Order: sequence, then structure tokens, then C-alpha cells
Amino acid sequence: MPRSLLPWLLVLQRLGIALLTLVIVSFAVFFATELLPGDVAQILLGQAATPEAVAGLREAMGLNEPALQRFLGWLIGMVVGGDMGTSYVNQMEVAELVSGRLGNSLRLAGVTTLVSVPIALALGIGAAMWRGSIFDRAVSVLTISVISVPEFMVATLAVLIFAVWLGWLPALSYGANVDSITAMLKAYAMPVITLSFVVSAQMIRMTRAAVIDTINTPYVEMALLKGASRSRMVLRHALPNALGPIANAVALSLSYLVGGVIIVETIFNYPGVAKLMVDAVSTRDLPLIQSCAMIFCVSYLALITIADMVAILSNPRLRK
Amino acid sequence: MTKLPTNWTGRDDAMVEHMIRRGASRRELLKMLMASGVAAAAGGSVLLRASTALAATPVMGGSMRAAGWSSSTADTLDPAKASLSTDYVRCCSFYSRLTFLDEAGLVQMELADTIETDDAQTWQVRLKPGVLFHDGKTLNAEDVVYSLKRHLDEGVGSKANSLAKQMTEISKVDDLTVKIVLESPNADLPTILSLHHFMIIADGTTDFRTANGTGAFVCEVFEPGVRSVAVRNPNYFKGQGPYLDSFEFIAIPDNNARVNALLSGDIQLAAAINPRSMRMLEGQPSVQASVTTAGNYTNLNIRLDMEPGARADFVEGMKYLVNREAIQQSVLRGLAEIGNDQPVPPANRYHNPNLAPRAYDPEKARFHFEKSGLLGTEIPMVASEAAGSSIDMAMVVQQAGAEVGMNLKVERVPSDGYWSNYWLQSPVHFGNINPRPTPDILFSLLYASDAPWNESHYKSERFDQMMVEARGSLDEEKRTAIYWEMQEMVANEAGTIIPTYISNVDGISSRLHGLRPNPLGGMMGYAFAEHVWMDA
Amino acid sequence: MMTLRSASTPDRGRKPRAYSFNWVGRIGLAVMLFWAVVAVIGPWISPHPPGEIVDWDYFGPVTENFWMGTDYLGRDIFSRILMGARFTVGIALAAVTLACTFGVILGMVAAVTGGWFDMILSRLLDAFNGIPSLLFGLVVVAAVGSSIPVLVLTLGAIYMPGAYRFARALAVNVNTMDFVTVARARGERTPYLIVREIFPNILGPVLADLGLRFVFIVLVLSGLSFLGLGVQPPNADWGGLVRENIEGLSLGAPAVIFPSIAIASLTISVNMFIDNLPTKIRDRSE
Amino acid sequence: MTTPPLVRVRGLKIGATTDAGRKVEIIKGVSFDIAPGEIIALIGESGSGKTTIALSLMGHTRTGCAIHGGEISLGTSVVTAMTERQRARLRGTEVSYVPQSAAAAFNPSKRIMDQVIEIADIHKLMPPAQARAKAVELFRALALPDPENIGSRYPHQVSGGQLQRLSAAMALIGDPKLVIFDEPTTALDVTTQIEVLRAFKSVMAKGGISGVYVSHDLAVVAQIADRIIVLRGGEIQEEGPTDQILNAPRHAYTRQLLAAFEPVPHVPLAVPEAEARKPILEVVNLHAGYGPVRNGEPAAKILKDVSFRLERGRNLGVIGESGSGKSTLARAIAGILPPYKGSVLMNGHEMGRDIQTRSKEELRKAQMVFQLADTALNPAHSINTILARPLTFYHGLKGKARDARVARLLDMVHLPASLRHRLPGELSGGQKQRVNLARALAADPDLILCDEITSALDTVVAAAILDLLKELQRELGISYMFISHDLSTVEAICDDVLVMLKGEVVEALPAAEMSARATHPYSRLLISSIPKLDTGWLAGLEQDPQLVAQFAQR
Repeated sequence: MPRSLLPWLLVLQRLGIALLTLVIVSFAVFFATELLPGDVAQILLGQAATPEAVAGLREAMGLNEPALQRFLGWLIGMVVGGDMGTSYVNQMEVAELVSGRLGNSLRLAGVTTLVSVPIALALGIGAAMWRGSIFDRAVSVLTISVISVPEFMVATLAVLIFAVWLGWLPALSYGANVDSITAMLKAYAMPVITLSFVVSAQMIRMTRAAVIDTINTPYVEMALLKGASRSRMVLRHALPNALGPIANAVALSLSYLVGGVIIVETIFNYPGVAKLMVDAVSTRDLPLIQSCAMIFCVSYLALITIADMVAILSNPRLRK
Repeated sequence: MTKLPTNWTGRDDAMVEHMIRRGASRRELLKMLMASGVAAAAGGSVLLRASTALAATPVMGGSMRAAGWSSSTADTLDPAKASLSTDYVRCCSFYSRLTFLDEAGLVQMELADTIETDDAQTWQVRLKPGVLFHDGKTLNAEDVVYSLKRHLDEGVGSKANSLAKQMTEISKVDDLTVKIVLESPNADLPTILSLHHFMIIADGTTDFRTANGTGAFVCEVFEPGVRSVAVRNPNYFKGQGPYLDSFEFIAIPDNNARVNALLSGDIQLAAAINPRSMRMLEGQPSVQASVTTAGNYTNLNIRLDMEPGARADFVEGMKYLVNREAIQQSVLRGLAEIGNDQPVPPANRYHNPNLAPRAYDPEKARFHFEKSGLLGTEIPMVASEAAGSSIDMAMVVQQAGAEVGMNLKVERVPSDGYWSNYWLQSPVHFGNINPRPTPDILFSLLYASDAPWNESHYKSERFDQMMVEARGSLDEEKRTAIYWEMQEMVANEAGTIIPTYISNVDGISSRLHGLRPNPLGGMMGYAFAEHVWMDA
Repeated sequence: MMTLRSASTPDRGRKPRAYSFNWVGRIGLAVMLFWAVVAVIGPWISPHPPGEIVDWDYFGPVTENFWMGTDYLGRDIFSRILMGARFTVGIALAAVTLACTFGVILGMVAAVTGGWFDMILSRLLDAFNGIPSLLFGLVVVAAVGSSIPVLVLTLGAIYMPGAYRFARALAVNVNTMDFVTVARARGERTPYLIVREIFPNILGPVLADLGLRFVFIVLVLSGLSFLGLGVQPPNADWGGLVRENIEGLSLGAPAVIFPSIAIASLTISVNMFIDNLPTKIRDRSE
Repeated sequence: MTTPPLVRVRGLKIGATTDAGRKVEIIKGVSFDIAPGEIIALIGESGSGKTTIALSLMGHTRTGCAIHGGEISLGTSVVTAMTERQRARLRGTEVSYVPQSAAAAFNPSKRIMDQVIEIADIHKLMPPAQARAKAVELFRALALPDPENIGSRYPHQVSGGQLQRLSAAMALIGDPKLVIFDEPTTALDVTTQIEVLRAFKSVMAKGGISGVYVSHDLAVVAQIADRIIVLRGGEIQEEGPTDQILNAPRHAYTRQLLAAFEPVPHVPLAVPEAEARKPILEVVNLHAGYGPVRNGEPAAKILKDVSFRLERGRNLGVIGESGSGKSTLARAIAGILPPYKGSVLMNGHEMGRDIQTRSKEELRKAQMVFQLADTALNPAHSINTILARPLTFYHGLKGKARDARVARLLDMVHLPASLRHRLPGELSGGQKQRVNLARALAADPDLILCDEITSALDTVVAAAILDLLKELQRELGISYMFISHDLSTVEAICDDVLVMLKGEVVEALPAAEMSARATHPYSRLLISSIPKLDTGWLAGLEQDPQLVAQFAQR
């Protein structure tokens, strides 16, 4: 086959695998949902769930078809037309329900990324550059403490200090009343601080490890023997070759920002996709559950793929 | 403001406030004040100040943000489906009912002008004329008929379906008159119509993505599970309309986050604060607590139709084993009144004050357990966050059981699906009952032999007969007497242990005024929005 | 020191000095061992039953009788932390063992067999990785309720793909080594290759990884407890204790501070220990 | 010497801290001088400290090492007294470095030109355009192809020999007074090595630059160095002009080193006539390759139509340069890489293609020994475990019998029995290779496939291993198939030699008369490229440029 087609075939293969993964996840999520006790009608009726009432509501909601049939219908609609379906619970288009929440989640993830990635990379590279120095030790103590403290402690303490005691920042962050830049900064400050804490630690550690790994290679020693300064060795020689693993670490950390932020969303009352999914699960709203799961999966796969691309682009040997 | 005597300090001020928050009665407070040597007049003035500046003049304008405790994508503007406090708050501000209950628990007319009956079976509802929906349509009898009839359609999924079933005929008489015929006489219909589910919507409404009602506020934004924004309805039929220009309602499920948001000033009202957060509010001049004891309770249910509840001694033992005082003091931090195992709360005019609560008596409990032959057997008690405070209560009961050799095991189960999978099903489980305005609703819902929510599966023909008798009677004295006896029967015969009536505590900003307790629940029976105002 | 040596490098009879590590690691080890001991003997040394209400007041201060104050119900926090050690350490340890056992075995099998088995398993577990772990935990616990076996299985399932990926990567490296080729050329079957040739050579890094995973599991467990899903009351793991008493945070109540310290001390000590393991054990882990 | 020396090293001591925290002295007081324009060679085995000394001239020590005593001066500056910053100023301008493996020393993610002129950039020696022009000049001087454009490639896009010369250009760009060559040709094939050595020699001579040439290979050093310093265990054993060291060594160790170069003629094993004619191994039209198989053929075909016979008691050598397919041949025979065409016959009957289809007995008869003893022994197993496994596996031995056999095996490879409880990591390279052999012997094979088993060893150790192989053959009557790129090794042990090129056998020769009997041009080129212990060999060597262009992978 012609050489120039090869990368495209690889991309196609990648996409195919990703799609397959999504379908697998979708089925897994479906069966998991089926295992949950109670269905949407029972849950909606709550204490009022007498058998007749449940049967009536089920009938009215069109839930009398077998679940698998409904799921397959949803899946086909999704794959063929990108149609996320209609929520059982409130009859709204899932796309409509999700879009606002996803926007929120992505905004939060985006701001957190903008804040945490540069800081984490700087600290990680710095720690690697001056390995064994006071700075390195300080960074390592910091990351260990951050890794070791539960997220909800960080978040709750942040609220207490900055919102309740100092009154500098709002205790809530739910995207309303963001009419100026300052208001936006204020609204996002607290969740972003908390999340940055949580995701940075891993990135710092991995960055440091990756850079140190490359610092130990002969070509970085060669740079030293050319008379290069420490910063030149690290920034010009070690870093470009550590990009692959760093990108991987960053991607893994960031994938946490979409679905893993349930605690932060809870504490700051931030309306993101994670809470939406929890809601959907607690109301057994299958189309919504599925859509949320797809979002998490897609974002995870996208990030991993981007990381792979970075690794490939940063390495001329793989670039061909 | 009245000048205070010189020996009265800010600390005393705080103490009085604290006692009021804890639900101390005015008499108790005065007694305390007398004992501390403060003149009655001065004490009175403190009380006045402490129980919010009631006398202040309402201020128009401003906006506020309030937070409830529960919210999800299942949030709805459909009053029939409303199930969470969040839904009730929204329904109350966007819609109106035919009647409502005032602070004293008395029925007042809202959309209805008059409600009349001769036999408590056939009712004539006359509507106020000229009431406008938000979309400009005028309220008429068809809207009322549609609104009420919806509850009978099972496809709607109405929460009030079982209550509504007694309305066998709902028909339009003329443009402003509706006739309601009941299955059997029920003198409480006006009270029933004040329930949140019976909000009036426009005829033919099926789309509830926004609300078209006759309420004090117009729905501007509604995002299920996120928030709603309401703005003043300029055409409100009650004349001057609400004080607030707008109000935003959100839900913060996490208690601590809700309190923190109140303390930081992000919200002006935090509904249903956990008693253990009270200390966070104490000594904060910017916030106050508003306490309502409406009759909400969390109870321990023992099914009488299966083991171990089929053994009467077990049930009897459990009633002695439940340390009501410990639950009141430790679990609910004093923000509760001790209950006497029957559902009619002290605030209700039919409450039987002569029925003394069972005292905590481990020895008697042990005696009965031994007699039942179950001492030492492991018996699971199902509790869940879904039934508020039930886990803590269960732990108190379990500890007491451990001390007399009764092996009760707390089984915490998920909130999701609790009501359909455990409540009414498990042999020993906890339930949680929201306040209902009349004994009849409570008894027919919870204790009649065919009651849909017969928590302990209690069956008594005599009880059923008495209920029907009281329901159809327009003689207050007779009704009271019957209800008192029924309360005794429930307390002694049923398997439902109601240790306390739990007070609802709403945290409010000091800038917020006009909030008063209401027998339908916290936040002024969820209808606070049209009654409160903000300091400028 | 002895336990570490025998556990991580069974065959090595080197001079003990080769495995000495610095004082930071030793402190970490000491704290870990302390909590391990507490987890075992906790119930016997606790002054009060964990469920007993000992004080009508709540969020009580540190006193002579209640060394770490009292909680929101007026129970003795000291006793509850001793009791919680067993659940926190026990569940996390069980889960991490489960995750690593299955992950490592599958990882090694995938690395050695390769081909379709490897490809499908890797894809599947990768997909699983895309599901946020806390959400997964929430769903499972919502479905089947929370009991200790459920928590262990759930947490184990959450971390299995990570352990798999890690072990597989290591095993793929070892698998290309000549000594494995020698064994293969000798005619050895896959189980022998995995058990005798590969496993001993990935054990060190796997143990280090297990330590880090343990920390994550402790944190996820506390996160689950924070969201209301944990051990059955009146017992509670440390995360549960923090959640129960979180209202006391602004009051500076010992009831919330001490459980937090307990969590942090455990996780920090494990991290300190792992970070300061001799490079011989750790070098292949990054 | 009238001119002052360029480099003065006096009483140099370098210490290292091991992982376990122990401190050891690796350079124990070394003193020498280098005159301007002089090239000295540091010769020694691994662990002799030759690279450590060379790097210390740049003021650099590797992680864990530090200069403990003595003085190094370069021209007028005292390197040992400098700060790290001052030393950095020295590197690249006064003294520069040519690494052992240019492939590893070039940053894979940057273009070659940027790396070559980086020294000029770091030290602000000249504007980039000028540096580039100078680099092209150097490329030309180093006889690199396409000097104008080679700099715009990435390191992985040029060959190893070119990369090695490019690294020399990198070292020379800053006009240093001293260049350190750290085994710069060790990783190269012999045919490539010649060109690289020539290029080095000519630029050094042209610029009058002093050099330090670190190597373990006396023959290579003989071509380029003016003086040789023989090192062992961090101490100088002998120092003298190249001619003197080669022809009149004074120190016993030097003599030992030289002796290892002496070809030891191989005496074929006397085998009964009837046995001898029976081939122990016969390979017929063997084809093998890697990659996904399509239409029964793999994507990358390595071995093409290889056939040969190996008779009992005889040894077969396989020589060729990297990429010639000689290791693949061994793997295909062992079944590790199943051939896709052709057959392998052992003692006359055909064996299964892959390991799975071969019987235990078939597997037992042919054992393989790998080049890198380090990776061929499981670091987690004791020597006893390693040797006991094949005994149990093939012979079902257990308990005392097995222990006794392990002891015998260790004795056969001249290792003390006390070693059996050690781990491979505690053994020296030579010891490990002996254990490797012992493991092969444990199977009681007819044939041992030796894949470059002496290449990674120091000369003296390698010679001892060869002696051992011969001894074992005399005792056990086994045959070897001996794969190597080193002709003298093959000569020392083999009876017949196959010359391989690009997966094909180009010629089969009797080992004793290879140079005389070789007819294939590639064989002749290969044989003529082996350096000789003669200072004039490189200068006097004439190779047909056409041949070179055709076969050498420069």
C-alpha cells in the first residue's frame, strides 16, 4: 500500500477502536443500569408508588417496551443520527439538558487546565532541573501532602477560609450572574483552586519523573559536555523528549476533570455533567445516563488520543 | 427600640435568641428571664426583637436567592408531580391554590371566593373573578376542573392520586363555579385543596418546561436540577403583589455547603438546616434561624403482619427501648418535640395532649423482649438518608438494644429506591412523613386498614369506622373526641413508633424579614417568596 | 525492615545495607505500622463502644475523658477513630490486594500471550478506565447497597485496570528479556514463564505501585463516604467520620480534625515510604 | 619535551558512592601529561576507569562520582579548582567530547545541524550562519556524503558511521585544543570503522589537535594514538609510545592483553569416521522474517534461502555485519523465530518449525547461549535455581542428584560451587557467561548455538571463555554454531565459516584459511577490514572503493 496512506489508516483504525469502545461501554452501562433496583416510574412516584400508579405512569411514559429494545433504539439513534434521545423524567431533549451542563463542565475543566497545567509543568520541570535542591524537596512535600489529603477537605477548607471567614469569594459557583470578568474569576476561583490542587499533584510528579528520565540519557549528558547550562539542558534537550509521557500524564489528570469532579460539584453546587449523571442514575433515566457515560468516555478517549498525537508529533521517529 | 436595663448584656441577648431557636415557649422564656432578675417588660422587648423584627414595615423591591436541599433533573413545574421541597417552592410562587392554610392552621381562601357544602359530600367552589394567568388568560372553572381531574389520570403520575380519588365528580357549573362530589362525606375538603399538588394550572396545559400560573411570580428561568429565576407578577390578583422584584431558587443538597453559602452571604435563605449546624449560626449577627414544628416526623415502623412484629411483646419492647429524649437531645439537638407514637402533631388542634409519650425503660423493654423470645436474635433495622435522621435514630436504638442484650443491626440502604424497595416492605424500617394538615388525611393515608401507606400494616375495623364517622361529621366536639381516641389506638396498637416531631430550621439572613412558621412545612409552608422582603 | 525485605525481594540475599533507606522512609514505615497495629487491636483498646453516646453535648472539646473530643451525636471520637482504622485500613488493603492480584495476573498473561487476548483485554479495561471512579462507586452502591464486600469489590474493580496496565507494561519489558526467551526456547509453558520468570522481576515495582494505589483507595473510600456511601453504621471509616462531623469544621471541632489527621497521616506515610524506597525496588516503577 | 604539556594530570583520585551508600575509590591516583597535538590512548578493560579519567578532563564526573584529590590542568587553567560555571565555559571550546554511541548522544527530536552548531550558540562563538558554514566544512573534511544537506536530517535518518563522524564535527566546531574520543568506533561494524578512523585521524592531524582516545581495542588504538596508557582498576599499569607498548611491553598485564590478540589455532576434534560424516544439523532453504504474515510470508523478510550442514564434532562460524541476519539464523534454528519456509534437520530428522511443535527431546538437543549474559539470566533467581531448572525440566532430576549435577556443571565451567547461592547481579560478566554456558550444558545438548557470546566481554575474559568452549568440546563432544562479527574469534574456534550478507550466505570457507580462500568480494572486504596490531596498518590499507561503496554500510 502507498506509504502516505499509512497514517490515515492508523487514524481510521484508532477511530474504529474508539467507536467500538464506546459501544462496549454503552452496553456495560445499560446492563449496569438494569441491575439497579427500581425503575424511573417507581422513583418518580417515590412514596406515592402504588402498583397501579406505577403501572399507569409506565404506560404513559411509554416504558412498557422491554428495556433492551428501548436501549437498542436509543443506541441506533445515537450512532446513526447523533440523537441523544429524550429524558424519561422531564421529557426534555437530552441534548438540551446536557449541553448546558457540558458547557459548564468544559468551562470549569478549561479554566482549571489553564491554571493547573502551566503551574504543574513549571513546578515539575523546576523540581527535575534542580533535583535534590530545597526547591525540589519543597515541591515533593507539597505534592505528597496534596495527594494525601481528600479532595473534600481541600474544598471545604477553601470555602471556610475564603468565603465564610474572609468573604473574598462566593461559596457557591453555579454559573449564574457571571456578567463581568471579575465576577467570573470570583465564581470560578474556588472550584478551580480545589481542582487544581487535586490534579496538579499527579502532573507534577509525572513531569518530574519524565524529565529526570530524559536527563539521564546520553544526549543530555552530551549537552552538558558541550557546556550547556542546566536550564538549557533541561529545556532544550530533556523536555522535548519528555513531552510524550508528560502529555500522557496531563491527559490522565485532565480526564478526571470532566467526570471525576463530583465532590467539587457537590460542595460548590456547580451544575456539571457529573452531578447530572448522578441525578440521572438516581432517577434511572436511561437516555440521560447513557449520554453522560458517552460524554465521559469520549472525553477520556479524546484526551488519550491527543496525548498520543503529542507524543508522536514530538518524536521525529514516530512522525513519519 | 426599647432601652434595655443596664445589667442586660449582649450575651443574655444571645442566650434568649438561642432558647427561642431551640423552640422554648414564651412562658418558659419569661420564667427564665424572671429568674435572672430581668424586668418582665424588658424581657418582653427582647423577645420581640429576637423573634425577628415582626413589626418592621415591609420594603418593596430587591431580590434574593434561596436554597433548598434537594434537586435533580426530576425537578418539575408540574404541581401534580411535585415531590421535593424545591418543586413546592416553585409551585407556590408560580401558581395559586383554591385555598391555603395560614399560620394558625386555618383554611383561607386563595383562588376560591367561597367553598360551600351542606353535607360535606357535595361542594360548590366559587372562584374569584378576574384572576389572570401569566399568559394573560383569565381563570375560569374549566381550568380548575382540568387541574383537579389530572390527578385521577394515572398517566400523569400524580402524587396526590390517592387523595384525589375520593372526588368522584368534578364539573363546571358556570364560568366561575365548580362542583365537586365526594365518594363519602369529608369535611376536610377545603384543607385538602390547600395541598401543594392541587395548584391550579391553565386548562389543557401539558408542557411544563415553564410555568403558566396565577402566582405572585412569573417564571423566567427554569433549569431542572440547577435553578429557577422568578420575577414579580405585575398582574397578581392579591393586589400589590409580592415585595421582591425577583428571586432565584437553587438547591444545595450538602447541608454544610448550604450553611456556608448562607454564612458567606451567597444566599439569604438556607432551608432545612441540620440541627448539628446550629452552632455555626450562633453568634453570627448576620444570620438567624427560623424554627417551625409542623409535624414532620421520622418513625420506626414494625410490621405487625410478619416476624418479628407479629409478636406483640417485641413491639411493646421496642416502644420502651426507644429513648425519645436521647433522640430529641442528641440526634435533633433539641429541635424537636417528643412524640407519642401517633401522627397528629401538638400544633394541630386535634392533638391529644393527654396521651403521654412512652418513657425510656430498658428494664421493661428487656422484659418484653425476653417474653417474646427474641432476646439475642439479630434483627435488622433498615434506615436510609432518604428518611431524615433515621440513621442516627437507628444508632441510638441499636445502642440501647445492645445494653439490654437485644441485637438490633442497623442496615443503611441507599436513598435511591428507598421508598419503593424498603419502606412499607422491610419488617423493621424507618419512614418519614411530611406534615399533613388534618388527622383524617393522616389516618386515611397511614392507618386505615386499606391505607396506601399503612406502615405497620395495622388493621382495625373499629378504627376504620371511627375515621369515616369523624370525616363526615361537622360537629367539632365530636370530631375531636373521636380523633383523640383514634390517636390513643394508634399509639397503643399500631407498630409505628414516632419518637419526635422534628422541627424544621431554616437559616435566614438578618436582612430577610416576614418569614413566619406554617403548618404545611418549612419556608412558610414553601410559600415564603410572596411574603418576605429584604432590608434595603 | 525485615518484613519489607522478605516481602519485596524474596530471593535476594544481599547485604542488608543495600536495602536501608533514609529517615523519611522510616518515619513513613513507622506510621504505617502504627496504623496497622491499631487496625488489629483497636477494638480492645478503645475506651468506649463506638456507638455509645457519652455526652449530651456535641462537638465537644478534648477532655480528660474524651481524648479527641466528641462527635455530632456526642460519641467519643477517639474510640471511633480506633474503630475506623480497621475499616479504612482493612477495606483499602483488601481492595488493593484484590485489584493488584487480578490486575497483575491478567497483565502478565496479556503480556506473555499477546495477540487478540491482549488486545481485547486492554481495550476493555481502557474503556473501563474512562468511567469516572467515584461515579462508578456511586452507581454500584446505589444498586446493591453498601456493605464491606461491596465496597471492597467496587474499589477493587475501580483500580484493577490501572494495576493491569502497570503490570502489563512491566511484564512486556521483562518478556523481551533473553532469560524469558531462554525459558521459552527450553519449552516452558506460559504458566511457568509468568510465575517463575516474569513475576519475580516485576514484584518490586508492583509493590511500590500497590502502595500508591492503596493511598488512592483510601481517598476514594473517604470520598465515597463523603458522598454518603460507606461502612454500615454505627461503624464508620475515617472518611465517614469526617463527613459526619464536617459541620464541626468551622467550629474547629476535634471531631472533624482528628479523623482528617488520621487519613492524612496514613496516606502521607505510605507516600513517604514509597517515595523513599531504595531505587533498586523502585527504579522500574516509573 | 620542551613545550609545556597541554594537559597535566597529577595524583587524580575519583571516588564513587554506591546505591547502598558505600564509598569506593575508582581512580586511585593517576598522573600523566598530554603534549599539544599529541593523541594518547587510554586502554583498559571495563571498570579500569578509562572513561572516568577522560571525562574528568572536562571537569565532569557521572552521577554519584566526585573528584577527591589531585589536580587537572588544561593549558593555564586548573580544571579541578573551577566552579561548575567556569567548567561549562571550558567545555566545547577548550575540550570537547566524542561519545561512544553517537546514536544515543544525539537528541532524537532535534535536527543534526542544530546539535552540531549548538556549541557555537552556547558559547556565542560565531553567528549561526557562519557556524553552519563551518559545520559543512567539517562534514566535508570528515568525508560525509552530501555535506550541504545532511545537517537538516534527524539523527535516526543517517547511518551509525555517519552519526559517529557527525559527532566528531560537533566536537570540533568550537576549535577545541583537546578532543576526547570515548570508544567512538566500538559500536560500528568493521567495514565502517575504517572510514571513521581515517576521518578522525585526518582532521586531528590537520588541526594539530590533542586527543584522548579511550578504547579497549589495542588494534584500533594502534592506528591513531601516539602514546598508550594502560589502565587497570583505576591505576596506570604502563605508559609509553605506541610502538613500544605493542612491540616491547614491559608490564605483565600489557603482555596479557596482547596475548589475547594472538590467534590460537583451532585443532578440530577427532571424531570416529563413522560419526563424523553424519550431519548433526542440517539447514535446508531456510527463510525467516518478522512482522505480520501475509500469504505465508512475513512483512520483513530477513533470512533468505539459507542452507548448510554441520557435522558432529565440528564447529561452524557465522560471520557478518549488523543486519546480516546471523542472529536471526540462530533464532530460526532454535525455533524462537519460526521459519516460514525451509526446514531444520537435527541428527537427520526434521524438527517442528516452532517451539510448540518440537518435542522436549528435540528442544533439549539444541541449546542457545545469548550475547548479553546480563539479560539472559533471570536476576531474581539464584544460580542454583537457574541451573536446576533444565535438569528438572529435561531430565526430571530432583533433590540430591540434582544438587550434585549442579555442582558438576559449575565445576565444568570452572566456577566455584559456592557461587550457586548467589544472584546473577553479584557475578562478573565472565562468570555470568559461564553460568549461561552451564545452563546450556545442563540440557546435555548435541549442539550449542552461541550468539556473539564473547562480544560483550573484555578481551582477556573472552579468550578464557573460548578456551573453556574448546575444553568442553573435548570432554563432551558437542558442536558449536558460533555467531560473531569478530573474525579472530571465529578463527579461534571454528572449523568452517559462513559469511552472511543481508540475510544470505555469500560464501562458506574453512576457518583456518579464510583470507587466503575467500573469493566473494564481500568476504574479502570484510576480512581485510579487521584491524591489525600494527601502527601502519590503516595507513597501508588499500580497499577497492567500488567494493566499499557496494557493501559497506557507511
